[in-house]
Amino acid sequence: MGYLLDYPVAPELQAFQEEVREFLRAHLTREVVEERQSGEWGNGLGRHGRRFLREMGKRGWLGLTWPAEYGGLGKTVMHRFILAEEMEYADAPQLGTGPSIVGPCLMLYGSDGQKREFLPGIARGEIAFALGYTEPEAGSDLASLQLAAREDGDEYVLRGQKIFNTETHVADYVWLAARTDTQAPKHKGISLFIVDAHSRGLSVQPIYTAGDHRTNIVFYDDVRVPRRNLLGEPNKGWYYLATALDLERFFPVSGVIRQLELIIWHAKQPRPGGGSPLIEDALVRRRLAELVVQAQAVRSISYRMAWLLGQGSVPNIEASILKLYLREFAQRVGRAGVEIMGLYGQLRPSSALAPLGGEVEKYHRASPVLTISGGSSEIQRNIIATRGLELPR
Amino acid sequence: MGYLLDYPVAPELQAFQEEVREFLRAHLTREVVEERQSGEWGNGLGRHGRRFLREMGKRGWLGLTWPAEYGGLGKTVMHRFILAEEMEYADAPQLGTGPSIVGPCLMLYGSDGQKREFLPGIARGEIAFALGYTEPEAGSDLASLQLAAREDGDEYVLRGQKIFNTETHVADYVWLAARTDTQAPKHKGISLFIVDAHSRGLSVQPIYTAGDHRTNIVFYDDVRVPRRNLLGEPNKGWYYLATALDLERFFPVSGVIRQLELIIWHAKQPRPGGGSPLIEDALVRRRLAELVVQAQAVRSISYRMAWLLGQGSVPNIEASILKLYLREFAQRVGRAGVEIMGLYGQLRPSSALAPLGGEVEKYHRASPVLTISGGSSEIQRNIIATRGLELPR
Amino acid sequence: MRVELSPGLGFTGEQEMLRQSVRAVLGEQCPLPVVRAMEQDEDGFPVGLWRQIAALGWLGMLAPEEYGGGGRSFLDAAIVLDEMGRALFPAPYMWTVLCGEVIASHGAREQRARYLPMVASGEALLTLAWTEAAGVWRTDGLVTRLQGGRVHGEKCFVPYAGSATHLLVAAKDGGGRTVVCIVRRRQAGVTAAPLRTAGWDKQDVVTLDGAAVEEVIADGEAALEQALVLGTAMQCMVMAGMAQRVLEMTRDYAKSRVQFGRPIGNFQAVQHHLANMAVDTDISRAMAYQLAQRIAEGKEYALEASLAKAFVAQAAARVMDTGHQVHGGIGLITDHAMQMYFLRLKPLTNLLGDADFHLRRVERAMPAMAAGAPR
Amino acid sequence: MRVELSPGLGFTGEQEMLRQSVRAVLGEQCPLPVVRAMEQDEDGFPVGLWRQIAALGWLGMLAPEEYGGGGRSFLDAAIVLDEMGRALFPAPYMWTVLCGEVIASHGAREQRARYLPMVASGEALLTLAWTEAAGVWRTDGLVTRLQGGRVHGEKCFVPYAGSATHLLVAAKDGGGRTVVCIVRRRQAGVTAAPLRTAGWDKQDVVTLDGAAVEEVIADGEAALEQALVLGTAMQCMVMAGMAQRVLEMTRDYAKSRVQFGRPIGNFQAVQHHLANMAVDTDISRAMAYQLAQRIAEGKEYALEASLAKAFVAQAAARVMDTGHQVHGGIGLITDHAMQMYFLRLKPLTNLLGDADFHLRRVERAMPAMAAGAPR
Repeated sequence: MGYLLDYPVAPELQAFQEEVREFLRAHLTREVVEERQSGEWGNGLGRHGRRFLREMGKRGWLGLTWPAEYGGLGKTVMHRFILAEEMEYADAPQLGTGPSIVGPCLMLYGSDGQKREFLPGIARGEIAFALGYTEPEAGSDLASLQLAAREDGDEYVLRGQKIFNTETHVADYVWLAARTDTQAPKHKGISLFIVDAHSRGLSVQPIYTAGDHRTNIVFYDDVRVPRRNLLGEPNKGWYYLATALDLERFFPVSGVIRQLELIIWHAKQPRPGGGSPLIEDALVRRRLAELVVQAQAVRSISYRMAWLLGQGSVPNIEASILKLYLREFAQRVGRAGVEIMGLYGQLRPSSALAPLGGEVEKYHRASPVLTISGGSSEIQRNIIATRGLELPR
Repeated sequence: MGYLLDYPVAPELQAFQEEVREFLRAHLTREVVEERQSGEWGNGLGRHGRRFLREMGKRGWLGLTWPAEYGGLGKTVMHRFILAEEMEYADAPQLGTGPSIVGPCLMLYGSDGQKREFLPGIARGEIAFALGYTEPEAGSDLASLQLAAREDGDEYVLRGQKIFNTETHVADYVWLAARTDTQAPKHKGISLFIVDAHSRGLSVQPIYTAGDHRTNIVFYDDVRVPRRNLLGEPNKGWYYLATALDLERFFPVSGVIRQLELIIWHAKQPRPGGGSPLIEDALVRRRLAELVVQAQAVRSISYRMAWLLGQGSVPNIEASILKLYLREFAQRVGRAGVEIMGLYGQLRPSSALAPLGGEVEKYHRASPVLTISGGSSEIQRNIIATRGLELPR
Repeated sequence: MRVELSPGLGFTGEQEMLRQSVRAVLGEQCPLPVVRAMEQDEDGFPVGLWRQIAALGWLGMLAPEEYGGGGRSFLDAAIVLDEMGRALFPAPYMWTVLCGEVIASHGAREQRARYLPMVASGEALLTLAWTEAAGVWRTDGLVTRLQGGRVHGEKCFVPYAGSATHLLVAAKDGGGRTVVCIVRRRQAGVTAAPLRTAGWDKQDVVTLDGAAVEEVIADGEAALEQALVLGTAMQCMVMAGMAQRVLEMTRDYAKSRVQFGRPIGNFQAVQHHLANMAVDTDISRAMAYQLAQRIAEGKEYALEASLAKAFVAQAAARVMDTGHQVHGGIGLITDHAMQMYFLRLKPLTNLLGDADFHLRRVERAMPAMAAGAPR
Repeated sequence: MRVELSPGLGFTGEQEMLRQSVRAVLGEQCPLPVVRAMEQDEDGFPVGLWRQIAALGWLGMLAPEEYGGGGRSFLDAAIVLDEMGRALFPAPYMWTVLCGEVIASHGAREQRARYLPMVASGEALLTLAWTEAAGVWRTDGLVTRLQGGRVHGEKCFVPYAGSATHLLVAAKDGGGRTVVCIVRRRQAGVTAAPLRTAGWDKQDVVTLDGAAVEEVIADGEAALEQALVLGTAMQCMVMAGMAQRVLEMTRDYAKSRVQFGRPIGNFQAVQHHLANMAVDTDISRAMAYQLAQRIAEGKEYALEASLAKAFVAQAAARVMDTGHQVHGGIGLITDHAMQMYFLRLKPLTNLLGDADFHLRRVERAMPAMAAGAPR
């Protein structure tokens, strides 16, 4: 990793960091990266991505911090932090919903049967999950979701619609939030299910978003799920998903730092038509220097998160601060990149003249999503103000 | 006026503009400016300021747009706009509460007796008013003011406290908002009064604010006001003050443009210790160029205001946009000024080494008030969103 | 509703009618799906509609009547451009009219007579082939050469070169003087290779391999300076129209989208986002229209054009960003209008100089500002 | 309450106690009215309290034990500085300790032995006389000269020169080398004229008219570089403490101030203002403390100091501005705490280099960043 601003790595972890880098050099092939960048296969559930994840699984890294009984290695949070940063920096497939959300949730709330059925497969990278939360009318206000799960004997019957469910078309299972009680207050009628992604009645319609990422509208037309695939107790889904979220708060910052490095590298090169390097322009230099300062800022609060998690804390305010600052920073990086490139900054990756293969253009084009998905900037500010500063709701 | 960015002046108004400039050269003496800048006498109610205003009165300029019967000249809004811009640019005393608020209000809602008693004196610059609105618990939420006006025979008895009533210690009268009905909804129990500033029971305690401006806490301890000094009908004060506000919406922009000119002038001078002029630094130059762009922006919407007023419109949304942008712009100018001056930017006017006599330092120091007083930026945004864009309250 | 505020100048009844007519025609003939379809269209613009707007007199609006034009005020063109921005009209209207104006101002009489009627009739689609590999809007450093009536060089970022009939090519002649060559697009020596831009607008790399020149505008410096400043003013109108539409769209969405039991437009954070968008949009419109009026009055406007572009380009970008933020996920779908406005702003902010470029022009004018000492 | 978040490192129990002790002492002995009174005080700092903090070991905290110091971690000093920022402690603590550290690192053994015990005992108040009329923190261009054991020159913006006992004077010697002269303040050749600053902090113009030099630190370049980077790190701590206090104060005000029938902290616009303040404050603290830890660990930190100062100076200024905005009118009264924090931030952001200065240092380090090509 990282020419720009290294994060502090304790001496006893350096070997692990080196091992991860070694692994990435060996297994993060061009095919894997290109497949991921194509945006067609979610965060890494194409043919090459899955092979890569299985390789990770062989090393136990998908369950790095899990106890051995669930196929994990029982390593520390700092190991997990290093793994996340190194993978993000290298633009590797993300660990995904299975290792990050489903696994921790099952360990806490799953039945013995569920643990047996899914945990080893997740840890080995053989079972891939897609997230099934968002609905057209339930975006920021997730708790108002409406997809109905009706009990019918030993099964639940699902009916409704999801949107922005990115990996449903390539996953094996969906980790689905559905409404099991329509009378209860909205937070109290939600349950979580494991749904076979190839179930009868489940159909997928592709949509494409900024940055050419494929995501999906997913229709559930009387999809039947066995009761054993319900997580924990019915109507406690909101509680489960909130705790799971608190457990695995890794927001690696090295992806945007890599973008910034690319931009700085580009700024040092001779320009088309024979102009002097951009970095010799005082205004460009200053703009990049400001971003380097912000990169250091983001490093500080990212490292702090890892440190707190390592102390056994549940740093949710700190997570909101990190998300908020990191994502707005990433937007500034993307904007600065395309702006200093001038006319060349508008060229897409498919254009032969595009600087850096168009990567920064695409990054900028996709960047509006950053401050919207996974809790918008407004939601983060609400959390910081009301939960962090205890201002009256 | 104005080396930087002139506003468009129709040919038929150029003579008037020149007349104003001529007048300012003759009557805006150093004493007047210094007295005003001292901050001790409000916006121009010291000895010199009053003499200056009387000179203006002689020319009919205090009632420039008023009908002749009230001592006015019956000129157009564009005349008024030019007068306001030229005076502000020259840092002359402001016309003040009498000509800007009391006069227009009396013309609309005053009794014949009130008109006779006050309008000519205001127009001649012989009667000066202070504004008496704000209270400790009624800042942005002015309608919640509590100062009580109790009827007692042919008089009202005032009891309560005002704050930030800047000119009460130097004015002849106070234009006071008080509560005459404590049972009615808060907007419906307010009345406006003309109160002799030397009334028995009225006492003034000085406070100083950012930029060393004197203002006051004013105590009303059973101050008696004759009923004839009530404006219009009781409990309609809120309506009166809102309309008056809509009538005279001049927010001259030339004051901040003058600051920007000063800063640009300074940036072109050799530096202490023999350095090259600041403007040769690409970063300083760019920062100033951005401000010049914003100055042009502010000019556009200021000119638009005058144009609309000239058309007989009541541009309240446009006024909110102008106030919001102008004041935030002014803060940016002040900040840029002190920042590019580096260590010298912290020197107060009393310091011999202070660049530009410390004027920019003081401007910056006082600038937080801009986005707070007279309707904070938040209030302006609320107005734009709910009244302008009709978003649900 | 008060979403669209006066820019601070008066429109004639005729001008109000023109605006309504443009809005109606584009609203009917060129809704967003048509704009989207044009991204992959071979012609690159709606050919039928082009003929129609020619017939409506929009293309010849500014040209003198003796050349088949309407001889109308620049303010009329400003209204058309504002509305075209609002509709994202996907055709080289601005470029054709701009090049026509350059010919009208700097072309010889026979050049005017040759091209302006073709512009007015919709027969000619003109574009400006100025920048080269360096990607700058300057005349020093131009590599393209005019030699013996033929032109050699490579031009980058040429708008609508694929569909244009004629190119106005910035070049140096044998004596090193800047000239503008008028070159017919369809000929052996001219090839155009499309660039893939973020906005899916049409920009090409044009190779001039001894292309025959029809006419030469001798005072290339003046012609290109006019193209720059007039084109910049036109872009400001287009961007102002785009921002206005995004403001309205976002306002409407905020009123209808319900989250947490109420319309999101009821949340103060969203209200303030929209207020900021309104301020940026309103000032952009005021600046753009006041600039247009200045041009219509025949005043000097080079500095004002740069001031306006520096403001409007940045303000419109903020409007797009905030519009996205208010729309949330739905605005990120590539077919959503928000995405289209967001991406199509880029060519406007980039071509004929971005904010940085125009701020540099402002900087060059600064020594003359605040020339006098303080009192 | 969660207003103060962990900066991402562990404090020992002893360090937690130190923080409590500093907060208690300053809270009791140095409330804001004392700070305000010091603005016009002749000594310029609370003399009695100075003796007390010497007795508490805060002044000698960093010095080696052999010179009467505590030999403690820089993190301990960071805690003291954080708390002093929070309290606006009006005394040259930072400057004295900083100069002591410079002597400890770059002074000869006898120089250490001469001054460090005086620092620890509170007897010596040291300050740094570096910048001259040009107002820059550089060693090229220094006009002040050391000749024959005496120093000549004029120093501007010298903090607390009025109350200092010794000045560390940046000068050039006869050979043009940069040296640091240790000069006793009370002597015929030294006069100090107070500057009137926005922050009413103490800064002076110091005239050195053949002042006798007690000691010379020969490697002035290294000594001044250390003064710059270590002082910068110390300022970051002080500013972080100030921001933290302003955040808390503003939060409390927003909870209690009622407008439109509810606490203003209930309005989303105010909540988001406060959230932004919390982000700026929290990151400032995290950066400042992580920098302090880096220093405590003995690692290289020059670039990190500039990165931190560039961030913290700008972030703290935003915190002050937003704090003012939330407080409204009341915060503008000169005696209000908001005014005091707002104005006292200026010397901290300005002395030892403002954000611009430190960004230039970052720029100089940039060529080495991102050295490799993309994959």
